[in-house]
Amino acid sequence: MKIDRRSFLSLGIGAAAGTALTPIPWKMMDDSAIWTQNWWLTPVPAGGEVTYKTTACTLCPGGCGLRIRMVENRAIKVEGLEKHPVNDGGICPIGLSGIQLLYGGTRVKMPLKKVNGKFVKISWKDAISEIALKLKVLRDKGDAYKLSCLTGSDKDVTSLLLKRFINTIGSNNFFANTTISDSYEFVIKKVHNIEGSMSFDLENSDFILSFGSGIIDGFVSPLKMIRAHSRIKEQGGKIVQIEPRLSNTAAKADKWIPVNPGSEGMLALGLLHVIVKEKLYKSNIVSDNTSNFEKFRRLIIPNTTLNKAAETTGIDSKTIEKLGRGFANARKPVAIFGRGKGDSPIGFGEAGLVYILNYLTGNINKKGGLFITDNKKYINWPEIVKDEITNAGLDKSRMDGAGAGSFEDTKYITSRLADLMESKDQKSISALFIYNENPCYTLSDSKKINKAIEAVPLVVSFSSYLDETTAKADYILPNHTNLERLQDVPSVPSGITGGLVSLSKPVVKPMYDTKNTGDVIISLAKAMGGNIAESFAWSSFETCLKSTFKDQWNALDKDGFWFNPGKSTRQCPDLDFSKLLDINLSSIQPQGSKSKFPLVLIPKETMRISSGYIADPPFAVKVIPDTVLKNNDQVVEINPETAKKYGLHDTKYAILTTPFGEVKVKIHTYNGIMEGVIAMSKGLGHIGYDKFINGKGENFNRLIGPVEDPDSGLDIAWGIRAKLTRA
Amino acid sequence: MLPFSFEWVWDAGHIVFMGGLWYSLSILGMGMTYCVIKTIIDINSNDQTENDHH
Amino acid sequence: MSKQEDKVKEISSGNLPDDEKNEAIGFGIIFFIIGIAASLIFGWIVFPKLLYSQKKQPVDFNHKLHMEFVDDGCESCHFFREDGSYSGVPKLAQCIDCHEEVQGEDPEEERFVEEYVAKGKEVPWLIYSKQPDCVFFSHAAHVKKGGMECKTCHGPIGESTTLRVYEENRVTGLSRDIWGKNISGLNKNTWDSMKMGDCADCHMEETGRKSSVQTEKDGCLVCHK
Amino acid sequence: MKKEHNHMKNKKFGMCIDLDKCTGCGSCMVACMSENNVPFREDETDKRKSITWITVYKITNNRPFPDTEVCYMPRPCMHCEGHDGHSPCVSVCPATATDYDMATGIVSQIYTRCFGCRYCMGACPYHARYFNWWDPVWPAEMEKYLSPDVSPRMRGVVEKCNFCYSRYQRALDKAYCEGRSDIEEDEYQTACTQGCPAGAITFGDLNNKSHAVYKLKKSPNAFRLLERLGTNPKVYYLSSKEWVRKAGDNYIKGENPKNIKKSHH
Amino acid sequence: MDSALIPKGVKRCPLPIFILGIVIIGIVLLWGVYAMILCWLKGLNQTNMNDYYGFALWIWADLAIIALGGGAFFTGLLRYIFGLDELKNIINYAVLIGFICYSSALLILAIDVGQPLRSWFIFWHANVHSMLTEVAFCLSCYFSVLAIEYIPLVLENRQIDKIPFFHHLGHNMHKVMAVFAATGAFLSCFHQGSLGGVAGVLYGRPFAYREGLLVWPWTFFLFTWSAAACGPCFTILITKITEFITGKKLVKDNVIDLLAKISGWMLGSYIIAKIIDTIYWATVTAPSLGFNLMDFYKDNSFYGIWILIVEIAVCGILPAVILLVPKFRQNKLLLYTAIILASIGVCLNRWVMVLQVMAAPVMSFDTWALYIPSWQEIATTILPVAYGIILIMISFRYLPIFPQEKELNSIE
Repeated sequence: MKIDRRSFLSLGIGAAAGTALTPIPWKMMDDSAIWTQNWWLTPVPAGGEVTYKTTACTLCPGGCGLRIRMVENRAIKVEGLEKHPVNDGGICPIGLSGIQLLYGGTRVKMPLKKVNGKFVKISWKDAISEIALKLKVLRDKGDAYKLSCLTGSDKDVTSLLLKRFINTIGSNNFFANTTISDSYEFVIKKVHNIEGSMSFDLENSDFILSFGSGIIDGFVSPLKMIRAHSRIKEQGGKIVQIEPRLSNTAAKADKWIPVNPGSEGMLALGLLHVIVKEKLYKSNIVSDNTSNFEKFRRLIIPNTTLNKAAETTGIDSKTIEKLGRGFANARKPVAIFGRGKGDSPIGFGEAGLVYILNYLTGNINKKGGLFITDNKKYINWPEIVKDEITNAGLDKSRMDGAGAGSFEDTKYITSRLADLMESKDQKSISALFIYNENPCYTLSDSKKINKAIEAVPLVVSFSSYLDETTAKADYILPNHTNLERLQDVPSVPSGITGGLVSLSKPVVKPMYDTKNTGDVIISLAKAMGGNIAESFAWSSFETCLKSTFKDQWNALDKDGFWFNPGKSTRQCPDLDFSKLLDINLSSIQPQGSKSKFPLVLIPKETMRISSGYIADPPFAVKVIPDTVLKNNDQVVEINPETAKKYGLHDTKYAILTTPFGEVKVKIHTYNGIMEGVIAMSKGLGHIGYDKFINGKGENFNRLIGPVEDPDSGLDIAWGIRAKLTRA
Repeated sequence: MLPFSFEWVWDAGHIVFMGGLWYSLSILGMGMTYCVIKTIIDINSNDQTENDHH
Repeated sequence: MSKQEDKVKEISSGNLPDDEKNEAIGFGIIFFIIGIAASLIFGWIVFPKLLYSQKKQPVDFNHKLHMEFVDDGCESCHFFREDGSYSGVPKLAQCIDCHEEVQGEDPEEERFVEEYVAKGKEVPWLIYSKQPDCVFFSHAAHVKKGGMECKTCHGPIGESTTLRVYEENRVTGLSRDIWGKNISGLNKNTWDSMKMGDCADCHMEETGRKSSVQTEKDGCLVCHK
Repeated sequence: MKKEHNHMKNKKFGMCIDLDKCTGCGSCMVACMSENNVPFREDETDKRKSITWITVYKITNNRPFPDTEVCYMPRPCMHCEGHDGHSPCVSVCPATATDYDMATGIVSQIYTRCFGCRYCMGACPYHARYFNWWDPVWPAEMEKYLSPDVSPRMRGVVEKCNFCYSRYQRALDKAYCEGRSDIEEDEYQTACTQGCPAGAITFGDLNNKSHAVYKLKKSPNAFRLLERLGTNPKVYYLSSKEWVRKAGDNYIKGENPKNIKKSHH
Repeated sequence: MDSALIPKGVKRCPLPIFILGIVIIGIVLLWGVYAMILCWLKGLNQTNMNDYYGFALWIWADLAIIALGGGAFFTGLLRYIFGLDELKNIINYAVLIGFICYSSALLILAIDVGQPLRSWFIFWHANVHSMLTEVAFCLSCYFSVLAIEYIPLVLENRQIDKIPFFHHLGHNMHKVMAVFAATGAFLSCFHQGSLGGVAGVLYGRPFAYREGLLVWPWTFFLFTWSAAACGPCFTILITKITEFITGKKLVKDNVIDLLAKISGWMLGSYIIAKIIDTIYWATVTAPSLGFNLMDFYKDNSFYGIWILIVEIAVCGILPAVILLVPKFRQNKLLLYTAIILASIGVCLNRWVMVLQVMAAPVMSFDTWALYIPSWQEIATTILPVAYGIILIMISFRYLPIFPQEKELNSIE
């Protein structure tokens, strides 16, 4: 027998034929397909019991109630809490993405200390004792007042604990981010001389005159506003939107009236002229409760007022007259003010006049009108325990000049922080605590802040994320994130007329070695000893919170929020028109020379981009349209006619220059914007965080500088003069 | 493909379509089988003349 | 190339004498048959052994014994949650209810208490009937609405006294129970395999739904996610 | 088994989106991503490669300043019924990976069956179908937030909105365990409906007279996208603006939309 | 060196030159293979396709080469079924070109799908209503037919032919070739058509949608017809190119003329049908869906009405006239012009029916989608060209492809 090639051939053919009759080829074909369905590149989420946990959102001031879907101990999805007065089940893109802030790669995972320009790990104990030591030295030197603190809000317990802490140390220099709410409080204080704020009952109004307020673009309490907007649509209320650009709010409004940027106050004046001249106001209101109305009347009644208003605003006088009559004759009119999201205050000139506009229609504290809300704090802690240093420090006036002299009614002039940080004299900050705020990104002229903060010897950040400011800190004492921490969420009044507090509760165990800032402050106070420790007698932040809320705690713990619809409205007091007699509207003109910078740059704000201290998480970034961000390029909007005038083309590059800097941008021509105006989205251009967030677009705040309102001192920078040149 | 597959439905579409397919495949298959068998027979009949046919 | 020509000649049988050629053909047939036989043996016997890896359960478990102690049958441990979802394999917390301390004399139980209960560690059970991630299987629909018995799909596991070896398909990572023990895919019992066809056949028979436009069977999303 | 349950009346799930209320905030898109384990990448600005099952289109009346008007239009999968369930995409899929279910009116997409030929994407005039050009990657610890109710898709397959079918499944399970064989309107709502802050989206059974969508679809302001093509979609839009309603379809110059007979089903 | 393998009585270039040629083309081939492997390992993100452009360069290349490869089935049909015996002198080459085109098409399809390991689902889980299923089935079946038709040619290699088994096999296959050819023609008619159906059934895409007959839209028939018309032109074109490169006359003029004439008739009748189809579509189908003809050609920088004019007039009517008028046809320059135009025409038609369909917006607020292929797509599209050239080189060198070569090029 000879085994030759033929034998092998036969063997091979036989084997092949036989194999076809075995499961091998068929099973392998099937299995290889199943393999592609289960391969390692596609994760398989673990199953388990589904539960829901109630909490509240802290990512913006809106104060939405949240319901978190859990699978075992993992948070799966953020949903809106039904029946919550703010959002009733709805939720915004940023709130939804909170889950990515929890599990994402931008977290600060442990306390860090900067050594030779680099962050190194430090234990909580060491960090606290080191900081306490530095503060002691500061106190001993008599520089206690140089400890400053900047927070995102001055309403929540943690921020107020921080305020209490620096007060106890001996400093008045507490700062909070200023927003439109500060303007509201300022106006109420100024014209009525009471502590209070404003709230607009939009959903019950039949004529809403909005001075650029982004009702559906994230105004103050975004979801409350959007829900109100839907009610308005159902009930047939009219919305008139006044702003230079066809924002989403303008697009949904019944009428969009484009106005020259910054001239909203003049329009209010024009409308007042019409209403006063034609006696369309509620006469009883003027006679009963007001002083100096006649002077005011005489001031605005000349026809020149209307002409000037028409000229400045670019709206013809007929339209102003019609609008004035329409507004005054509506059954339940309300005029809302604060541009865009209301992230920045506006000048008293404009704010005061719009308030008068409301006042004269008699809508104060009426259904569908403007409510004056009580600003009374819900916090009743024992007085701080003071020692000599404390007393000496608290006797000093604030470094920024707020609360005294011409700015008597102003709480903080936060825009002066950069100067105070850089300054070498007595008025300088030697230690800065930063909580829920990212000044190196959010403050106007952020370039300057970034430089100035380096001059501060001790910067402590409590941020959960490696944001721009935190990257510059000397110590990072990371807070738990949104879904890990206990925190009260006081509502902002602008949309809610009643008293409302929500509670943010931990839904997952802290992922990393982070601590609730409230607890950190208490520990720090204890480490300081003496009167400071005595002032912070709570054993933990939780006990502090419980004792703060007392009776409300049960509701907070059980329902996630405490709501009393009737509470917190104030009587409408007399109005003193004298405060409005020397109103200065010229300050609202954008900075920069018109000849050098022929265009005006205004910010564009939308629900999809978070422009506050929280950066847009990946989900939210994903829904930014490509007409706002294309690859990593910022896109700016201009009118096609303007584009033609400057030789610019859609989708092509251009250089955008303002007195504060220049950036390379892409052009998007859009009919919904006035000629001569450029709109650029706010909230992009982060350099902190990770690659899913940073390096995208440009930071709007880098291109503008602070503009102080002569009346309030608040930074009212909104737009700025700019030019666009072909790149 | 076969009536054993999940998607199979006894309707005109499947029968005509798959019928056409199987018909074609069987012609090709039978044709090739015929050629191979014929070839084996041809070799075994050892018809040398055919080798020189070209 | 002459070398090549040689090769060609060698292969060509035309030059061989008749009987040699017949012998060669005979050999050819024998080798052909050997080829078939070898591949059949390999394919039907060796291949399944190679395809599946054998894994032992972390702890042995006696279903039969446990059944004697519980009131609600399978649902005592494999229960439905309030939201209608199915708990599947019990968590350690459930076992601890009884096995806080060692109950009997089984060394496996002792090991379980020592290694898992004491340390609070979940037991990494290997689930025989685990379907791939793309499958949505509603126990509620089958048990609560359809009134089916566990046995129909899971077989008489409740009567077992020990946990059999878990076999895992090396290519797909799935349990062998999905395809079924029999490599040919032929079944005797309803629980012999858990492939899509098995589900579909039963759905056809039991529900008679023909709502799918393409397959005239149940809709795809009824079982897929 | 209980055959009587099986003759449950066919449902036809559909949506009505009130464009007057829609603010273009984008919550629906994110709610959907979060519900359905939709992955994301570093650069998502190429919208033609970015997976968003529901996409909010911004449409304009194309008139110059200041007569410009803008409307936002959220576009989930339309779950076209076409003619007898032969929606544009279903009939073209060569591997039966996508199917129309007469019992729910939902067009399914089975990712593990799809082999990525993308014919369905070409067939869909709404661009409601998305291809996984990349392997899905969740950075850091983000895999932790993935929902077990929806299986993540591997690269190379097509995916799309399925009206959050997993929520339907969960609702049914609960009903079964409570001894009911069917669910109430509010027990099954899609993630976008639930998340929409404006309450612009209404979801329900278009066949069920007691459901809100049943009434809404009959509004004189209601229209559907590309009705003239005969796709027979199950997503209705409501707009009080005529130009918006007109933008829902294509018309030859001079044609009056009111006179066009649209294939009605 | 390899003279023993070269058919008797013909002259081939020296082996080193041949190898050099293979190496040069081989480098291009390897470049394509590299791109192909990238696509398989990393996925289709290697391409510039997107969700609007789900079908792109590859599918166009597929449709185009299949249309061009249509010469094989149509010549086969004429030769074996209608008995046009002269065509035996070109049928081998037509089959070879067809084989290359179809194997390339299958290869491209294997790269084009997102999950190649599951591509067999199209067979096992077939949806018989899908045109793509029809394409896949007929394409793969017809590819087997082409392989069956190509095998006897391979078996005719001098050395292989010496083996009795192969010798007899080749002989036997020749004998039943008509059966295979007939099956092939049947399959080919269907899949050429179903490729046309792929676009024509898309009722969500008014640019592509066509009414039709039974289950098939008109494009089904137009595609088959155009492939039958233009395929032989491509066969002639490649033959002429081969003749030019080898510097030899390989096929007699009367054969070419016959094929050209038949092509002319096919092309002429096709273009009339195409014009009728276009008019009906432009005046009845599209307007009923709310579109004017010009809506499909506006608001973008590439797809203008020129494309329709070039396709129908320049690449349709013109070559048809040339091929139909004997005087023109027999003028070499005009003949070359006609076959080139016809080949371009069918490619352009496939381009329009694949890419413009994807590019044209349907929703009133949507925009045109234009795309530029990535280098990986280009490389993998060139890959089959390189592969085809190599296969032609090898086949031409070692197989008796052109029966008339010996006669036309006697060597002393």
